[in-house]
Amino acid sequence: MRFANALALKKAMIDAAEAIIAAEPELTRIDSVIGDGDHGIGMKTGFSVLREQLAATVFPTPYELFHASGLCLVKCMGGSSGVLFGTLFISGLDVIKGKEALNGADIVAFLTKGIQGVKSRGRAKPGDKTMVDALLPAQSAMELALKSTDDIGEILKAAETGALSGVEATKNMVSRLGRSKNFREQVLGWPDPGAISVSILLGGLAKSLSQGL
Amino acid sequence: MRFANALALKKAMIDAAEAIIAAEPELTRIDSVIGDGDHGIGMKTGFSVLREQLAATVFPTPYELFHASGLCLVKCMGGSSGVLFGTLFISGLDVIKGKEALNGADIVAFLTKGIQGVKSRGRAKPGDKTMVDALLPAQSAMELALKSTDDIGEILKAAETGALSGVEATKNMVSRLGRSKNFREQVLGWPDPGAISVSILLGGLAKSLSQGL
Amino acid sequence: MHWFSEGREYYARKWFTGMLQAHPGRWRLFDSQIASATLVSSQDVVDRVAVIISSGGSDGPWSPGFVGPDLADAVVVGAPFTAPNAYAIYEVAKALDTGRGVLLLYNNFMGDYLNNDMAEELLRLEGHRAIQIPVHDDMGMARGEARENRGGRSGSALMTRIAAAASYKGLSLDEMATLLKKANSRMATLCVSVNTENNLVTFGRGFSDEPGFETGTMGMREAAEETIKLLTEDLSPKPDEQVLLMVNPLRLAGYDEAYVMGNYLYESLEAKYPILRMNVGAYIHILDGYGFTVTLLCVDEELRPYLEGTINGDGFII
Amino acid sequence: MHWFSEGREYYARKWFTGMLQAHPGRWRLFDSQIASATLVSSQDVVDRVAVIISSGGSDGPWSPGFVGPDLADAVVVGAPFTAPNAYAIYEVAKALDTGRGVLLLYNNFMGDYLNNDMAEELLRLEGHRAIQIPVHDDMGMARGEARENRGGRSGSALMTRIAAAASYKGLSLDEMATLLKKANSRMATLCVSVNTENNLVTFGRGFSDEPGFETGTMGMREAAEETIKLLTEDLSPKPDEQVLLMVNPLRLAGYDEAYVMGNYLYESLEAKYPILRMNVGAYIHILDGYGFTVTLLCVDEELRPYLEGTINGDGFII
Ligand SMILES: Nc1ncnc2c1ncn2[C@@H]1O[C@H](COP(=O)(O)OP(=O)(O)O)[C@@H](O)[C@H]1O
Ligand SMILES: Nc1ncnc2c1ncn2[C@@H]1O[C@H](COP(=O)(O)OP(=O)(O)O)[C@@H](O)[C@H]1O
Ligand SMILES: [Mg+2]
Ligand SMILES: [Mg+2]
Ligand SMILES: [Mg+2]
Ligand SMILES: [Mg+2]
Repeated sequence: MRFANALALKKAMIDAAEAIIAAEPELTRIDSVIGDGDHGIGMKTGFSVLREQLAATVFPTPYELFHASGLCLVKCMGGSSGVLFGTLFISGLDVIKGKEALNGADIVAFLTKGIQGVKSRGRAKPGDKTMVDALLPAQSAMELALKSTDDIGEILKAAETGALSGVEATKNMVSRLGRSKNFREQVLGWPDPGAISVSILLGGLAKSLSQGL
Repeated sequence: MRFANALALKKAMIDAAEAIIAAEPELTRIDSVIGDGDHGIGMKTGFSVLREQLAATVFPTPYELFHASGLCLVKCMGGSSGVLFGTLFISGLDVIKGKEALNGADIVAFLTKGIQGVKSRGRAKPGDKTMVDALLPAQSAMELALKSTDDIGEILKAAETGALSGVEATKNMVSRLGRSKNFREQVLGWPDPGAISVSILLGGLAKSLSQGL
Repeated sequence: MHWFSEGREYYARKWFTGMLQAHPGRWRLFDSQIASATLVSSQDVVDRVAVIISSGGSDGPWSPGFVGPDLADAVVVGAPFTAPNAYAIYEVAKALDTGRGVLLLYNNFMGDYLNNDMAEELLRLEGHRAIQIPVHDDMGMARGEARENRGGRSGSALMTRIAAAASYKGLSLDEMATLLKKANSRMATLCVSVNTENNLVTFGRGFSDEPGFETGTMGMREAAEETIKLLTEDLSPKPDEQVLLMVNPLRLAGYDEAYVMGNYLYESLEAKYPILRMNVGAYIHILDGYGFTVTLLCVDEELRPYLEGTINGDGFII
Repeated sequence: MHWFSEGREYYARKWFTGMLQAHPGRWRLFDSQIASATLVSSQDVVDRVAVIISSGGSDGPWSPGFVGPDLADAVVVGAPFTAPNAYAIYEVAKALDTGRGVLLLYNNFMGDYLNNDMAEELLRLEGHRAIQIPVHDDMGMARGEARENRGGRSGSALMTRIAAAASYKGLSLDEMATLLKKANSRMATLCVSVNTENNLVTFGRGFSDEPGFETGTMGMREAAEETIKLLTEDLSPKPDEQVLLMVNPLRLAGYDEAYVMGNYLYESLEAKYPILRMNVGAYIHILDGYGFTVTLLCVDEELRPYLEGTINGDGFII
């Protein structure tokens, strides 16, 4: 599809939330090894509330949808990732203000601004083994895809692929931020759980927005 | 000997103190099994100070000697046994007040009153596995000996023998007082350390007062 | 657990010196003839009964933290886990007695009793009046025996507060003894210790690790309810009494968990009896492991005036 | 270690409810839109900067015990070992802002920073001024990096006290920020943890059990001397500064041992620098094991007025 309105984007967010919820055991397992073990539960809690809240609300435009989504994650997740996933949806809001529907370029611009927000809030540098290492390749891949297609599904599919390559890359990184810092070299070989969550979220959005017209 | 003056009694107390000091490892070993392990160190500390203090002081009568001895033990021993050994020498003071030297009857009366003091302060009943179980048979044995001899050495020798039979008997007792109460049936087979100390003290006095005239 | 550079005998003196350095003006060291440490409140005893507490050396804040203005007048502490010295108690009591007498308050353990009893005798020999109050609140100990045979537990913190209030209000030694004996008889403490790996709760574990009298697998709410049940069965609060609840964490439970447990206990107790107040804090840190000691004190009209308001101690509010 | 009957999300709310039951009138619960627990001082914020502290759920007394009259105005606490919620911080800050602005004080850990930073953004979007002060006193962390990268430790207790004093004295938000940044840069905390079985001392062990940077076998006196050496090397107290010393026992060290260690530290420090005061207490009970965290704060003429006198908190004097 070339344009996604609030309703299509809401369905996509709900589908992505379901993918996150389903991934809870895997996220928990990995964060238990290299982090403090709460990432899976935190994501599941936040995205469960998000799903209910989105399902129960009518959003006039994408702006209201993403504003509500970001705040919802901040409100009910806590921890680092509540803020970071909230930031992902809040920081880019001004670029979609007033739009009835978003095209591929809007989505790329919105997510790019969100990714910059996550980067500057979290102060993570590439290679620090965080979700940023999934977000940055996702961003490059989206931008590249946008040059050859205007299909939102395909653009987000590219983002997911970029994120997945980032997840692979985090296996060879040593954490420098947050709790998993404590485990130092022991984290080698394990991917970063936040990066995995990013790939699942983008994958969920891509799949949902590839369906239909 | 039939009369012991302050000098002879002081020497006897010093000799007894040395016997107690020498027994420290054994007392510690046993109190470590059935008590809190501090009995040997406490006795050694107290009787070391006592020995120094007695050696450095001239006592006009037995009263001053035993008054100073009792207070010295209370001052520098702490724990239960400081008070109890202090009581042993303090409670009978009134029966020897004013005497230049003590005969066998005086010593039996003095110690008997001291033993009663320990009994009533400590509220231990016979069979509670305490020093009282050595003191009471020592008292009976002294009283019996007094009927057939006026030799202080022999009387105290009898007291020691009585105390030792009491020590044997404590092996079959279960403690009811103080810290070793916690060990309940596990104390069976072990003698009470306080009872052993009593036998050593009486043995030291007996040996010292059997020598010379 | 202790980590020393010097001998055990220096421990309490260094402890008290540290206290003086941290709180100049609150206390002073008593100049003892013997190698024992005695801490005295900076608030002089003027025409009132002197309140003297004593204990073996262990964590605290009770006993030394319970000395100071509006609290006890002096404390004698022994080496770690060793009874306080009789002569030291006698010395400071003699020095603080204004003629109105001396109250000796301590937890009912053999060594503490023996030394206070000897101190009382030494005082009496010199014409000073002293009355001993051995706190016997631990309902896990001496089960089936007379209340007086129980050991002392966290209740000594409350007893110290009452004794100080009574002294400052000018009660005579005999009046104080009557009051404190009543409080002593209307108080019970239960140790609730928990293996957090399997939620196995032991009720009534002793001060020296004596086994408890009841165990069960349960969460905090259920344990709080059982605790209140056992304590109120022991005390049967009367219609004219309010209940004071005190929660003291064991070593591995924190400030946070003591209040969470306090909340469950409060709600369970509130449903049955009128609550005068809840005190939560590390008043006496006596036992390793995870859990709490929970104290109930039944407070009638006569006792209430001595428990009004709260007092800020060093490390606690009571 | 935690023992629950209900979910983790109820923990802080039950904790705070227990606190309210124990100290009626000292605090109130903030009515949050979300499942987070916020405690507010009963002393209203009137024409001054609101001081808001926050932390993950752990033992305490810091953070919740540091809210109240003459201390911080509110605290937001997360579930056990989980950062406080940004929205909850934003909500209470918005409610307490009198127009003079809001100071957000917390220990410098990633989750705490992220949530306070987000809260600041949400506040700014609605026209409220907020300044964040992440306390970064742990000299064991981020060795060789900039001071600002260090984690927070017991120093947050002192920082809260200074922030509250500055607010009550009417300083502007910018003046407070300047003052607190100075304090933050003139403070260091060292963790001294000990294996008491073999007297192996580790200096600089981290908040989350990160290994220390120096070890050695020694007694308390020697460890105290080494601690003072490491801390004063880190801070180089200046001629116009006095030094404030704070000793906080780890979980297995008691009130007694904190003062014994305090005594050794005091004597070692006193020989080199003028001491303003020593604070000893369980301000933050953050780490299992035996040992202490030792904090030095260099206090010049400008800082001194905000550290005058002592404040009675719940479970501590500071
Ligand atoms: N400063 C940061 N910048 C970007 N991502 C971060 C940062 N800190 C943590 N993360 C991400 O958050 C994930 C952990 O999230 P979570 O477990 O929910 O939070 P917490 O670290 O508070 O326990 C990490 O896997 C990492 O991807
Ligand atoms: N109430 C008592 N009456 C008589 N003897 C007692 C009593 N309590 C303890 N003892 C004696 O004291 C001995 C222990 O002394 P010690 O180890 O010095 O004191 P503590 O029990 O304070 O550690 C016991 O072996 C016992 O003989
Ligand atoms: Mg985590
Ligand atoms: Mg012993
Ligand atoms: Mg002992
Ligand atoms: Mg976490």
